[in-house]
Amino acid sequence: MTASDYLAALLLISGAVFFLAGTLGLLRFPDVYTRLHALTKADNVGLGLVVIGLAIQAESLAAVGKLLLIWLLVLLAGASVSYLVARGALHKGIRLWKR
Amino acid sequence: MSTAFFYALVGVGLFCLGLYTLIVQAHLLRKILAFNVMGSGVFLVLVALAKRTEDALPDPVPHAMVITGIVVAVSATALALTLMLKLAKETGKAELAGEGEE
Amino acid sequence: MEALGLLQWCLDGLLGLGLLWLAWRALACSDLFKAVVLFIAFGLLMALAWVRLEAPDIALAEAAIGAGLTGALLLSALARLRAIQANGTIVIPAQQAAKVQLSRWLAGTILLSAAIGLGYAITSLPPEAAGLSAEVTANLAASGVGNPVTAVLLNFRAYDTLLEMAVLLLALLAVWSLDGLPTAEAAAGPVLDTLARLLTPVLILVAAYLLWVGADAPGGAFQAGSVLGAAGVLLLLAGWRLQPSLAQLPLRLALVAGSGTFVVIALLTLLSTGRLLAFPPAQAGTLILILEAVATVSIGVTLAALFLAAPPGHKEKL
Amino acid sequence: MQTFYFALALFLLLNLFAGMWRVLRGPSPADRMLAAQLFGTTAVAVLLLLAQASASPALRDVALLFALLAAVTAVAFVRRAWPEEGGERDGE
Repeated sequence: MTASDYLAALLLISGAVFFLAGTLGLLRFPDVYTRLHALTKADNVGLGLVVIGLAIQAESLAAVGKLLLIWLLVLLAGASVSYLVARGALHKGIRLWKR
Repeated sequence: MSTAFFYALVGVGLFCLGLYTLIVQAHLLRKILAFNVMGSGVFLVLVALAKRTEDALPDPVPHAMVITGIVVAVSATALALTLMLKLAKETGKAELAGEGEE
Repeated sequence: MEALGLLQWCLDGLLGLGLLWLAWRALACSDLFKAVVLFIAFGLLMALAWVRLEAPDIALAEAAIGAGLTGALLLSALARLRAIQANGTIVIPAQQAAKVQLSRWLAGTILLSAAIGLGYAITSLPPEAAGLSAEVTANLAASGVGNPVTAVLLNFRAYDTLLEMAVLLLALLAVWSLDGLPTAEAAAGPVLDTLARLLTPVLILVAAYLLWVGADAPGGAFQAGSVLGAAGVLLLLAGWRLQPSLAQLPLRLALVAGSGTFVVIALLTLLSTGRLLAFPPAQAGTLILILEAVATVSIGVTLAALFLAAPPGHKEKL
Repeated sequence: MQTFYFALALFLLLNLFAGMWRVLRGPSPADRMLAAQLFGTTAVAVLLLLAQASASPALRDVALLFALLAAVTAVAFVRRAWPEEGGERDGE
């Protein structure tokens, strides 16, 4: 194990933690809007950390580029879909959760 | 038991599960889903059994057949869904007429 | 090394049992929407299973079809079904409970014994069987491509692919002849519009990339065509429609180009080599690339048209 | 490192199955759809890990397809299949 291995492992584990947090949020949060919030953390940060961790270990610059492209595409899809679902939910009259 | 046989058995399970649903469920959309699950089961058996090679690459012929099969399955699904919608429009329900009722 | 093997077994076991569980939940649950979402998740796990079975070509096809087409097809069919049944009468089937119970038990018993029989048949197969992989490897150099799956699809068993193009076309003709039920789309908001505008060029680029790498690495015409089809689905969902001037002859030409080129090349090879779709090794690479490029366009256009489910230019109604 | 990648992939897969509970439970269709969306992203991460672990770069293309097409199903849901909730036209 070299230093870059340790760094990659650290990034990957933190990414996995964000995925866990996203799943927990999806399971535990009370309404659609708060669950959207949890979901985007896994999408954006979790996958982002995994991608950076793997990019350190990647065999070529092209592979790094592909990894980053995948992350950008997930960011784009996640942001758009979250917006569409939240707007749709408001239109359909799903109420915001209040304590 | 090797991985190949495990996945092949899963494929058999999927096939029988799909066939069971195809028989007992009345709703056509469910029958279409069941048909797709059956197809996936068959594909899984084919590809899993192609992996019975030691260290070498799996047999590419079943792989090619399954790729063709996946594309055919999706076009058949599209046709089946359209037929279901047409039937629902004509009769008001998405089920086949049973025995004695028309 | 032992830990690695154990982990791989856990991964495979989880995937296999998960597939069975998801299929069971999707087929048994009462809510149709839930069934469709579970089926979409099932498709996703299938792609992972293909990866574990060392079949990246199939994983690509499953990913493109499962994520880009099946979900959208099923969801929009469900919506149309709801719209139809909201207007008409919803008939609740009056089934005789005892008869249904009996037939369930009967079907369950028969299929359980069938599953056991099939399982026994499979486990009694020889654990080592190379199949045709040695033959394919031996003839790969003469096929014009380096990816064995592409070699099988477009050279050794090219007639399969020829007939497959015909099947796709037939499915579309059948859907069109049913006078399908087109859904008019409300105007897309700025976010969806931007998303479609950003993604469509990338989708076309990725389709071209898959087509190109298909010669030597996983990829090929079916995967590329499915990605093009998904691009079409996205555009249709965003409210885009084909211009009337393109909807007649140009569209129909794009639809038949794949099968047409195949038939022409099949006839040419029949005349020159005396055998159907037997490519001369020197020209095989070029011929396959031409065939694949045209087939990609046809597959993409056909899949998108299947999603629209009505000939373009057909009067749209809600 | 290879063992580590597989362990993480297994962990993410377990995560995915935990999220399945939200699909089964609902309550609204949007919740089920969101869970399916998370499956897509998790599958991308699993595929990238497996690509690295088994040194097969083709798996990155599979992940690329999932990332590209992640939006299509969700858009189909929002544009077509979202039933009215508590409106006058009750779908289910």
